[in-house]
Amino acid sequence: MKKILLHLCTAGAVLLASLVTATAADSKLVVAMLPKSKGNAYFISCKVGADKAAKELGIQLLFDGPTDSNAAKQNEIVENWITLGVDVIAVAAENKEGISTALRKAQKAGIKVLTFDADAMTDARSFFVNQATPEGIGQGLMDEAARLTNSEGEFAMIVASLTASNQREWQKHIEARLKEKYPKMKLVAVRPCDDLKDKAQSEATALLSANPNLKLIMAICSPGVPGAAEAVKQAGLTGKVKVIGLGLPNENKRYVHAGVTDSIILWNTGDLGYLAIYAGVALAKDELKQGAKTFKAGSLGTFSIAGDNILLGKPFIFNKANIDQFDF
Amino acid sequence: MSVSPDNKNPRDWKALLTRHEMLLLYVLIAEWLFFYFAGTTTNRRGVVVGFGTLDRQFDILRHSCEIGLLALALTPVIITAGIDLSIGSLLGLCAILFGKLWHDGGLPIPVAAGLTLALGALAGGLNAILITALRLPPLIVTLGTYSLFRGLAEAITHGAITYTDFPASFLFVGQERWLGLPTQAWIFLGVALGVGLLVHRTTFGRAFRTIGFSLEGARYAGLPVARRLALVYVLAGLIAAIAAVIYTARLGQAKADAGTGYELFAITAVVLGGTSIFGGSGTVHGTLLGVAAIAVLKNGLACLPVVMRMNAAEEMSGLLTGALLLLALTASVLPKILSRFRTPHHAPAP
Amino acid sequence: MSPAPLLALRQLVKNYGGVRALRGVDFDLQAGEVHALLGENGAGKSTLIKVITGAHQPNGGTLTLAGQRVANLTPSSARALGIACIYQQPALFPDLTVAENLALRLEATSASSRIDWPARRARAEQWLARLGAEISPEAEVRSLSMPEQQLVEIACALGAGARIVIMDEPTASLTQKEQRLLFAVVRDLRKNGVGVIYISHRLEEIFALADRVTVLRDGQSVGTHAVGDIDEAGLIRLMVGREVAQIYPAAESAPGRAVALSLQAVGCRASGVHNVSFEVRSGEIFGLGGLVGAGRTELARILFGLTPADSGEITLHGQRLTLRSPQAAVAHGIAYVPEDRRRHGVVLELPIAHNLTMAIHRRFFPTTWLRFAAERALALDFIRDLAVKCAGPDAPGGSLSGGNQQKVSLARWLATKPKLLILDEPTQGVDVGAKSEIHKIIRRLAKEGLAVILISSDLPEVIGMSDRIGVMGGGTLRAILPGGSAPHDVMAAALGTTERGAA
Amino acid sequence: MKRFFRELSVLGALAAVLVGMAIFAPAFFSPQPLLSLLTREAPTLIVACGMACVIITRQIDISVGSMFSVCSVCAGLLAARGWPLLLVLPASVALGALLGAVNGLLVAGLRLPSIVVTLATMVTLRQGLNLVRQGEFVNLPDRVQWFGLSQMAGQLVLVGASVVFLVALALAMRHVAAGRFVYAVGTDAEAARLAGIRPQLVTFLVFIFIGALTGLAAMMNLAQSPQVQPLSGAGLELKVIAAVVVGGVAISGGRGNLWGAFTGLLLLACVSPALIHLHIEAYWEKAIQGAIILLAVVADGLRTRKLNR
Repeated sequence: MKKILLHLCTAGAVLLASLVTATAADSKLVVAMLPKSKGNAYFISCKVGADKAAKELGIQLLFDGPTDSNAAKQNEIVENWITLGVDVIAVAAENKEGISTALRKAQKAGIKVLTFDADAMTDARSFFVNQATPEGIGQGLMDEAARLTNSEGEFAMIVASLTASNQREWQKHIEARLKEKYPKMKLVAVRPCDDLKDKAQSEATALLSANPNLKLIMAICSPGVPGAAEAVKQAGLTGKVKVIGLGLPNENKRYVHAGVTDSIILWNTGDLGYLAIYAGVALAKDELKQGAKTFKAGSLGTFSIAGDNILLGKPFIFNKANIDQFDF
Repeated sequence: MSVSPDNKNPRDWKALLTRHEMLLLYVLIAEWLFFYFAGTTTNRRGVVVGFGTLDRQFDILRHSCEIGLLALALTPVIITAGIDLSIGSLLGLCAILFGKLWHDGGLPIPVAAGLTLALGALAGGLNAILITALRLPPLIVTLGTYSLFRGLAEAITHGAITYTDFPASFLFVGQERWLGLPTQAWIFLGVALGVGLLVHRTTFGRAFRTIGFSLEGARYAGLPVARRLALVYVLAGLIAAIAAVIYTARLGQAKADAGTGYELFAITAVVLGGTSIFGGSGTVHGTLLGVAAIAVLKNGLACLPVVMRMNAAEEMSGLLTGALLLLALTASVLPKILSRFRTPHHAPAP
Repeated sequence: MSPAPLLALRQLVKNYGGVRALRGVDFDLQAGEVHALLGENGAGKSTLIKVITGAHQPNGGTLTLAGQRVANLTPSSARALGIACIYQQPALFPDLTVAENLALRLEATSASSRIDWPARRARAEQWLARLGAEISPEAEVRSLSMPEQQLVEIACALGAGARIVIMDEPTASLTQKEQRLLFAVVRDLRKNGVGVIYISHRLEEIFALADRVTVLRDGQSVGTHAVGDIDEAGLIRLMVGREVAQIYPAAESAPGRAVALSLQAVGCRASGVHNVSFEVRSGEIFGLGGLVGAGRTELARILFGLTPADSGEITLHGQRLTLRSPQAAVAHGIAYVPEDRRRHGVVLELPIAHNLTMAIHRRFFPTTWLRFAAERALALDFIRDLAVKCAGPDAPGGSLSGGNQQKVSLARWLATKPKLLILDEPTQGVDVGAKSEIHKIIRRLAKEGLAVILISSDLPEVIGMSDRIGVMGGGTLRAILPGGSAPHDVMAAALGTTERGAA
Repeated sequence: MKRFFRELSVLGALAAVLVGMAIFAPAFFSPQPLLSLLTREAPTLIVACGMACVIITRQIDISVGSMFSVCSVCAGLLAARGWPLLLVLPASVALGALLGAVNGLLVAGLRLPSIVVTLATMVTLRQGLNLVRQGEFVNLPDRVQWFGLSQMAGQLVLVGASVVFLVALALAMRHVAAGRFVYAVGTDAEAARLAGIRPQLVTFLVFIFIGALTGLAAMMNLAQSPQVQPLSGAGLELKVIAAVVVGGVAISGGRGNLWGAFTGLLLLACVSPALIHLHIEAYWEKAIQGAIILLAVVADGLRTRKLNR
């Protein structure tokens, strides 16, 4: 009786399968895009641009990643794509070394690999679509912080998690900049918020009560900025304690307008996704080769290439004046 | 491996055929066939790609080794009616310790690995002592160590340090093949065989079951209850450490967040494999099937054109794993519910 | 006889799936009578109670309460109709106080009703006082002794103002004093027109207390008699459907000279045992008489290493022992067949075979490698030797009747080839047939030169079986009497001089 | 007195921490920030109440985190659609109750082990939410925050409401029959059945109860900021269970009370701010929390050990 069941199962499977595969027979170029974490609004806005590019170029875009930033998951997904025989893989690396082993494998399998947002080991990819170097971000944030606090006083940082590698990278550069240029400023605390806005709010609240003469809170993960801003607003310290960070316009508009958040630094994430896809396709079609000095990406025009870095341009500073012009 | 559970009558083939493990096997086969047909395509360059390829099958094996090991570690624990939530965190801690011993301690890889295993067993020993000496509920003890171990891993590395640049000879364990199979698969199968024999073919396993069914009964039978329970948790720690080393080899890096959330997948696999969370009954090959079912599902989904278009492989696999677990649970109690109407195997003893 | 009996059962049928637990039971209970219910284990007594108390629904037959035909009884409605039951193992809430336990059983609580704690306390005190039990209503039940819990159970029943009180082996774990109190209570109930269904394996109790007795066999009622019209032999004949020639097999051999076990001033503060000294010779059955709570089981637990002694000396065959754990005890050849066989004696879910080898893993599986065939063979041998009624070595222990579980529990320890065998209430709640078989086995073991300690609350058993009887009380040994002494003397010794003669 | 020894010991620990803070970091007690911190914990407290009940019935529910997220997002979307709060609140509670009912049905109806059931529903709900929302924030209309009250008023309302609820429930658990039923079922289901209580029903209702409370808590969280993040409930389950257990509610059922759960929650909630005030590096936090849990458990162990002697 069970045997019959077994046969039914297999028969059903085969039938279903044939249906699904029938719909799968299209031979477009396949570009696979791997964000650090899918849920993150930052990468969702990247995807918007990527989708646009995919449509223009008539390719199939795969967008998949860990639901929580997790290095092991990233490797597994890349390895899946290798056996899927995609043509291009574009990765935002959660962890340099971790991902590289998988990426090298992909290159061996004849897949074009490039990175965006966060780079891998240089030998593991052909190009890095560079929205802004960690140095650039670190210095940009630190300089902005200094500008707002007249280069003196205490400030605190809120990071995604203690273990996220890009966060460590940025923090490193921020602290370096702090040392060399702003001796009168003091970093009093670094708190993780697990990419949770609510936790960021709690942490910031505690930070404020613990450090009465705190001048500024710098949040370098996108959920952290609105969280910190809300805390400052609730503490009634609007204007007294500044908030800056890396965040998305839409999540922060209300705070920027309310004068809680002074400025958020970010590049146009939509363009980042768009550029990454164009670069990927060009790679696959051998239109983009090592040593090229410039690269033309559809409606965005031409970008300059430094070595193997395709530069998106300087990070953008959103503030009261301009933030309403952006929707991502 | 076909180790028959030693609490069933092997001659009763009908029961055998309808046993949980067999049903799970049917599901697995159906699952596999489905993905084989639905998940295999030829790409633009006319190469056969997707689920049907050998590489993919090996990847499935490689990707499920760590969770598989944790599931193996949990099987005896759950058979004794216990639970260990801390193994995921312990994997993280061990990975860090391994990295530190090798990188900062400057020890050769094999020595570092050996020490890591010892430390893993030691950490398991902490659980064991609290649970046996103080007779504390495992759920809560390991909930505590769950935070503690992860916390220590972060404290040691300040969350920041990542140990990397391991020698190729070591990465071989996690990334290359040996005798046709991914290297770590051999370790995994070895451990599986070991645990399987321990649980099904030795007096230890017999003691585990007895304790799981009736702890007092075991004590009054003169069984060394405390020592056996301790063994189970130490073993879990040891296997978690093995998983940590393999994990490090597969990713080429050791980081404090290694293995986050793995305990849930492991528990899911074990329960899916038919081990009763109430203790006593359960089999290692069931657990292996459970691990396989989840792994195939995860990887298979990523190959389905439909799912690809939805860009939702990750979420889908999670969703379906949960659903599968609920299904398995319901299936496991259905006979009991039906038997309330049909003939029961156990009339209430007077 | 009054026209409408309190309770009348006609052709009651109850099936658990295929198993026919009750196949047509007729039973009458008049107001103001004590009606004893008798039968081997598995005869259907427990099932009958479950039906009467509404715990289970009958599959056929009629249940009439004071002329009123009642259908689909539930525990709560049964309670409302004045049916109360005192269960063998008290069904109390260990984590809750005595007062609350009473309340939960007595108050017709609707979920939304408010709780009046002082009133609860007062009521508890009142009922406990009426039973003459010194128990604080504030005490958590888990902190009470077994008999105390039993008394709380009875208090519940009384408090419920029950018209029908069912007592399932109520005296099984009560001390003599409490027993006499209970009997008084029962007679008191009878005077007030309450009907009492009294279940016990101790025939003497039935003759002392009951007006009528109904015997169940294989789920059928095989006869109801006034106690005056029938004698023990007759009852036993009805129960087992055969003559049990002699309840206590005579000793076939005198115990040997060699001293097997000797205790010197053994004590253990934790379990309240102190200064116990006696010797047991090989081939001797040393009975331990006394009241529950006298410290007999506690002493056994000391000898089995469950609660290690903290004073005195234990020597076995001249070798001095320190018994820190059961493992140690087993290693030295000490075997303990515990009182609570369902919780400690056998593992209900595991096959008989596994239960049998459980205590001999070390010796039977020296490599720790399991030998299934050998195990089955061993099991089959024991099943044959002890005439265990079961489906085979793979049948789970839970599928056996109480008597057969007891045999398995015993067999497990015989398999260890012990030097000393401690039996704790080996025949409690065991039907008469199995009882005499177990007695025969004990005799045989003694004959084979095994030293046996037999703990039993069943006076005739201790007296009938033992070569010598150690009588315990208040956690120490009060006296050692020769086998076959008069029950009066044993009881007197057990109660201590103060109550001498009162027993 | 003796009966509340466990609760009192936790209270003692909490007091010790607070005294320590008073000495080394008096700023901790400045009213406004303290109120804010309490407000942040108010939703957690509500869930903790539910969890205490569940654990007292000898069950456990690790799906609260996912339920919390789902309720938050749904309530948020409704509010964003312009529903009046008077409708959103009951809707959120009802949704929670519904989700709880699913757990309850599986646990009480099919007699499945609650830890595995809720594990399964936790995974299913979380991934389902990811699938639908892809982690996107829900922006709320301004009227939602503080229910349209002033911030101070809103915070007082939230904290007040949660504390009042706690007291009411704690009293009910002791002085209303239903509460005692929960204890009865937790300490011995069979005895409860013989006493005319329906254990399966009680279990079922308790799961609905915690579900509803989770829905309520989600709402209370919603009112604290103008945006909802789908991840919001992540990790809530462990936080709450830890609090309840530290508070002396026995995982074996039937023992413990809400006062303990309350103090336990406050104690654990103190850790993170305390570290910040004492300028201790964040990476010690998890380890310290784990240590506290173990400490509480070990204390229990030693105590019961003494009892059994």
